[in-house]
Amino acid sequence: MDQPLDNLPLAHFLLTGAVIFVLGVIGFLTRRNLIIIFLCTEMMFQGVAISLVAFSRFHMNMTGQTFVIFVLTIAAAEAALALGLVVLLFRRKRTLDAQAWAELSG
Amino acid sequence: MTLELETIKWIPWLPALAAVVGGVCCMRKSMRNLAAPACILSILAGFIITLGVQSKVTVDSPRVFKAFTWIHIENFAVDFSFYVDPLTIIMLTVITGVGTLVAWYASGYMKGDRGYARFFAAVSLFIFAMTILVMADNLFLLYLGWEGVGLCSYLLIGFYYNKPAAVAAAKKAFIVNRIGDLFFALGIFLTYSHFHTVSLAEVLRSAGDLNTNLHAGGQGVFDLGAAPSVVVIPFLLMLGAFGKSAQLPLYMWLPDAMEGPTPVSALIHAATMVTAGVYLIARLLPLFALSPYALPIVAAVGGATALFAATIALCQCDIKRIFAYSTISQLGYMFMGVGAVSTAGPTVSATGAIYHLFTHAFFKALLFLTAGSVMHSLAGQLDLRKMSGLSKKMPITSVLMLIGCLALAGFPFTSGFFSKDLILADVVEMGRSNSPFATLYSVLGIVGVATAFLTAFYTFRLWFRVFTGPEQYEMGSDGHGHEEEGHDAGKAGHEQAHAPKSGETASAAIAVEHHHEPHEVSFVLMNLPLIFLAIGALGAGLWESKFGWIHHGIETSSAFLGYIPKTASDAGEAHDIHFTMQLISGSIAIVGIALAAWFHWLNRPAGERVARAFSGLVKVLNNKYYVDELNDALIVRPLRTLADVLFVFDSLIIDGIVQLVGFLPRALGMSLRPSQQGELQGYGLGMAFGAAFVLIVVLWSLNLVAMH
Amino acid sequence: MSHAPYALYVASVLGALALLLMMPRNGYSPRKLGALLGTASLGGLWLWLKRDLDLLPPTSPVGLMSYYYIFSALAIGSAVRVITHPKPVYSALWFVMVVLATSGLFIILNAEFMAFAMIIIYGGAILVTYVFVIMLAAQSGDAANDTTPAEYDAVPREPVAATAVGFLLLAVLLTVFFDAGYGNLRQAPRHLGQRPTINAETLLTNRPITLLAAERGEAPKFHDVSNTERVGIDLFSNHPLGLELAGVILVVSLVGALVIARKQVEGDAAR
Amino acid sequence: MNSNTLIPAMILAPFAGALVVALSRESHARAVAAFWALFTFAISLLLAWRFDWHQGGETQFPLSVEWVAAFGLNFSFGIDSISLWLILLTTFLQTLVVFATFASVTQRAKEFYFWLLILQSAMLGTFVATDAVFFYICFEFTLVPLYFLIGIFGSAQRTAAARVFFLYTFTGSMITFAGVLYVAWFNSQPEMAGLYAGAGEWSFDMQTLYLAAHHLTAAQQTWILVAMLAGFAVKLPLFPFHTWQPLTYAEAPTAGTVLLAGVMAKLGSYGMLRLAIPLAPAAALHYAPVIATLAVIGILYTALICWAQKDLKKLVAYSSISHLGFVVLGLFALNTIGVGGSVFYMVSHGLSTGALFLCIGMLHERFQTREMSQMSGLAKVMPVWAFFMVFFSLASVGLPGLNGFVGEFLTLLGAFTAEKVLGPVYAGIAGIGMILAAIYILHMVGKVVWGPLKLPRLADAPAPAAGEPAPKVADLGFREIAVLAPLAVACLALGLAPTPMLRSLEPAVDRLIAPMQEVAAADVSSPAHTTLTQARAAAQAAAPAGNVASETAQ
Repeated sequence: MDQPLDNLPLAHFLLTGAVIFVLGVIGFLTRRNLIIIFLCTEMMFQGVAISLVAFSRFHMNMTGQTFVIFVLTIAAAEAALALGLVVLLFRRKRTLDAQAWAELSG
Repeated sequence: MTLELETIKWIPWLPALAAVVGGVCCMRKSMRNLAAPACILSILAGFIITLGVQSKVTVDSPRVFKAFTWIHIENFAVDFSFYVDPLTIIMLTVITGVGTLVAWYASGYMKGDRGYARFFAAVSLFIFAMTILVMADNLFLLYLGWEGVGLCSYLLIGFYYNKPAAVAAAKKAFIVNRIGDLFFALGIFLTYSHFHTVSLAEVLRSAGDLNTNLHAGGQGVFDLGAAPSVVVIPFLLMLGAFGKSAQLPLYMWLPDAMEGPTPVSALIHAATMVTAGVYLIARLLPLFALSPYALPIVAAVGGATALFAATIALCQCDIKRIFAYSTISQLGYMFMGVGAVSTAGPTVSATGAIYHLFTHAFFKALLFLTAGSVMHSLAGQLDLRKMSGLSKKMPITSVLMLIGCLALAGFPFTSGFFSKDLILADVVEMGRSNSPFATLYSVLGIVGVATAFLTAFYTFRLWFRVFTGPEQYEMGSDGHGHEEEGHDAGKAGHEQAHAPKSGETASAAIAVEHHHEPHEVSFVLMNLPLIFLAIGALGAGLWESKFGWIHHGIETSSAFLGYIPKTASDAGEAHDIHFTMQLISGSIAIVGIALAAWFHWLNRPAGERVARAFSGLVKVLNNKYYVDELNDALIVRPLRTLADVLFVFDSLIIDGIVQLVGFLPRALGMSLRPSQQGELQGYGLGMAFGAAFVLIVVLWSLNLVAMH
Repeated sequence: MSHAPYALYVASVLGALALLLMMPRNGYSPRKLGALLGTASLGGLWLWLKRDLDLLPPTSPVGLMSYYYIFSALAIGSAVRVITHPKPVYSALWFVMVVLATSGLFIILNAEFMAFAMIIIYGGAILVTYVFVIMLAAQSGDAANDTTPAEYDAVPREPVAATAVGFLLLAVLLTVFFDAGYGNLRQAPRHLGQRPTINAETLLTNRPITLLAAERGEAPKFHDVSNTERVGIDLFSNHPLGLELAGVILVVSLVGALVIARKQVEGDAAR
Repeated sequence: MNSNTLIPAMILAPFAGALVVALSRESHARAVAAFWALFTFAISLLLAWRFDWHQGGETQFPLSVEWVAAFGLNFSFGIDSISLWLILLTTFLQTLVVFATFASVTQRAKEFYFWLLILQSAMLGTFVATDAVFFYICFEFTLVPLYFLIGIFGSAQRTAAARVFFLYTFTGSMITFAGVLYVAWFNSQPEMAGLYAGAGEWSFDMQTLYLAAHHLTAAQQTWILVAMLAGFAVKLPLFPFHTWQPLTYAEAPTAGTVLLAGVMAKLGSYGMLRLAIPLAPAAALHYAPVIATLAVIGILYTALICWAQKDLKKLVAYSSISHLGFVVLGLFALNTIGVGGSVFYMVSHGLSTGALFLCIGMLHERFQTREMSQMSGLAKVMPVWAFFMVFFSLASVGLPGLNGFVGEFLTLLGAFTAEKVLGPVYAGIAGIGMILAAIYILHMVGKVVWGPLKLPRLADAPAPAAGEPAPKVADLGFREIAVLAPLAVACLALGLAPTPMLRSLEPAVDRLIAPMQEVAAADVSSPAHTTLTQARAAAQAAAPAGNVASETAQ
């Protein structure tokens, strides 16, 4: 069992990670609800985590997984701050629509 | 008394001085009346000098007096110098002689007018320009005189500048003259580029003497050693002459020029300026002989204009317009005369043209001035139909006008008779000679005779209608210059405001402040010069046929230096042509006069009946063949619309392109603006696109690298 | 491209279309059809890939791959639901499903500690806050009796462009993964260079497993040390700085959240 | 002061004057400006007095002040008869303009006269420069004062006019500067060393650039000619580049328009004479017909547009484009009569059109309108003004005896007799421009001066009841007559006695078109594209020392 992962299986895992990451991006771009936008960023983290762990297994060293730990901490920090901001924005404009905040137009 | 030939130098400068004096007089109201004497004296002095110097000017090489160098660059040298030969003397006599008399008349005619000083300043400037034109030593100076005269005619036609019609007429005159002047200028350029000089003496010398050219032209054999462009010179100069002398293509300005004061019409548009064209061709005859076709064309245009103008004059109602068209017609005669130069002629036929020019100056000036007197007394009334039977009120004027009309019609033994007949004789004689254009000249002969008849008819139509028949008249309205608003009160002369005598048809129709009916004009100021003119009109012919002064003058003038006059035998045979022609033209004149008497004096209703019969023709002639309307529609209107179109084109298209180029950077900036709407996801999308694009490029290049 | 993996492109285009169909719309949105198309494209892709899997040398640990398909299908399906679901609460919940699926994948990759850590931290902590905030916002919105989702949830923003970009990225990534991998399937797996990693085995001296192995007279095998230990060791030995920074970040975000929260209170008080 | 420092003194005088005006009080501005303008005029007269008229060709009073040694840039001055006459025109017009605008400029007079004097020093700088870059600097610098003059003191759309004027001319002259740089670079090429004086190292002295130009190939010369013409054709409004001119002339204040029409337009033609033709002799010869055609089109095109104009100033503006068409026609006839005539025409056009603009300015001062339709028959009310207006209109339309005629005729004669380059056709068609000129000038004079009296109803003045005598309108005051009278005398003097000027111009003109004559004479057989050196080589076919240089210069 301590054989490193083969290329193809690695590619499979990377496929899944990439799909989830891309779905996160699409979600980020399409959904107009602020919270869901941040949720999609979380999903991007998730996609990345899968690839990291797959690489860690592929290269038989733990760096990948420790990085997932760091990813988790970042995700947590980001979620806390983001949600705080979202609530603040929500209080200001009573709506969660991302379009409302477009004064910075060129 | 004979004067030193040098003194001829002073002739142009005296009127110039008078012009300056006149100009100064304009400024001061008080010195206003000083301008007239200055002008008259300066022209009179010129006349005296011309007479004094007459005998000195002999056949040997003509004299050149240099005042100062005008333009001198590289090898193009033009200076202010005068060229005196018998032809110049003849022209000077006409200019200064008629000029003095007209100026004298004008001092009476224009009295009380607001622009009195301005008038005489312009007249003296005109005499200065005309004398320069006649005495110019080179073509450039001649051109200065040429345009200077054009300017003075512009100023004088537009003298009553508050009348829009006068301003338009002045503008028209100047522009049409300018068109002629352009061709004249191009002719000068061509002469310079070909002969490398513009001085008359050298041009005439290098153009070869008249005889050889005429002979060559005569036989149709024509070797052109020189460049072919030489042939074009006569045609260009010809067009310039036609422009100035109101010949067919460019004549429309002369009838309108009658808007100016009558003395102007008499002096400029009858006697002097319009004859400049004839003088030019007479002066440069050898140059014209360079091309075989030039002189016949001149004659043809002259003949056509004569007939054309005579027909129009038949049905005009305005006295001055009739005389204007008759001037054009007589000028046509002169051009016919100068065009019919041939070795076969009995005498040098150019004499005919200059002789007619000389006599025409006198009797046409007389006619115009008498018409002026009529206008003067009828407070500006010029319409033929509104006056008749004035001889009782204005006996002297009617007699004077009768003399003028007789001379114009060519009544036997009047001056007009001799000069016109000489031209007809030459033309007919050319017709029978062996030159290739013989047929053309014989046709012109017939045209000449027909025009003589028409001239006699319309002249006496006018005279009988005005002076004979029942006495009825309608006063004019504007009183030309007198009744202008704001004219000074306390003016001497014509202020008799007395009630109109109860003539059969009192002129109640027009309410005029000054009710007075026709009266004889003041004798000393106005009628006396007319008497001198009448003497000239009658006597000139007899005096010339006895002394042959003009004939001798022409023969010895520089144009004819190499010209060998006819041998005795040919002269004899030519003499009887001369006699027969005199017979024919005399009888024609008498028939014309009789016909005019019948229709317009004895049996006016018959005249009306005939007019009604040809009503269509009369209407056309009355409207001058609609030439003005045609000219306006075909040239002026399209040119004006072209100007408007170009202006719009210029401000839209060319300016548009420039503005477009200016707008480009701004357009670029505006196109990029939408990408910065401020939405969060807009930027996200941008970033995603960017990332994808970069990845693709990297992949593609990696692949590329891998490929080879 | 050696031989452009057309299948990948077809699959990603189909996937894009599927997702597009499943996007929430005011009117009728053919979500069912979309789902079907999506699963078809994903399934097709896997079948096509599976064909090559059999070429692998028998020794490679392919056994677990069957579980891979289950978990990744689950993950991708719920990820799609997260995006396409009109109600924010449900999409949050679907996200929990995604987290579970990924932890399953972790287990396949012998990273069981990570799997559970993921569930605990993600599922437990982060998503709970999300649901909490969603409830907070949605609830104080208009009277919650009507179930129609708020306008900004119903209509996605420029779905076509976003999907196109997304799947363009996907296509690129796939070409990179498979082309590189696919091309030289036969090649030996390329390790990340033979950097001498601190081998867990050597460090642990007095650990029961090492002692056990010592008794057996051989070095402890990879799998003797559990994943948790490996992560701990690697974390503390290879990435001490990273660890400290992670701590700092967490504290900073904590303080940040407090500050934001305090301002909020004033905001309310002021109004 | 010795004669060499006269020129810098002349340039710096208005500059100093501008500073003094800036420092003096608002009420004194007028007097100080007038004094300095007169002072500059006096210096220019002194210069003319010291000038050796017999060698008009040589650059006299040469002086060069080191500026940037590395590139051989230095302020070098020197005048020949052409620049001297134009300098006299500039200072003469400047003095008159300052006096003329005493009444019209009331507020911000200090600023106005400050910019006016700066403009004068820039213009004078251009005429005296013998260093290409110094020429270019002054040529460009004239835009700045004018931009402010038009921008601040213009009428309705002054800001738009100022902007268009500045940008259009500026872009044009940038291209010219590129041309100059190319030639200078070409001259600094090491292989050129030894071919002629000053070759091989960086120098912007015009004489060295002229010598360098002889070694340019036909293609290079064509491009340089195009570059040069770009800037100068815009400045001297040549046909397609003239659209900025009517708007700018109409919007500029009277002083600005007079200097624009009187002197600035001549900068363009002076530039052509000084830079464009000598730096590309073969190309100038080859493309002379093309440019002459543009000029002829310009003459007829703008003359016709004049006729359709409603605004007096725009009419005279378009007419000045038409007249400058004659200048270009004469210039590109490339023979002594043509070029001499065109330089004469530059000076005479400055006088007559400048005077016309002054007359219109005086009209504008009285009626605040430039619309021709609103006024007519002014001769009755303003006879003295009417006299001057008619006099200058006739001068500008080329009546013999006045200055316009001599210039126009010499240019036409030059074009007519330049068989190889132009020909009778050009002169003939351009001649039609004379007729159109008569038409639009008489149209204007007929409408404004003659005709029944009609005064423009000033917005506030009550409409004069019909028949009631015309309201008192002041005819020209003493000051205004004192401004116009010298111009009238100058026009008459130049018209009747142009020879002294023409004789003095001749050597300078010959010196400029000598290379053209050589190229024209040499390439009887080969097309006009040969460079001058090849022409010289062909000429000395027998001479053994065939110069190798021309190949290397390729």
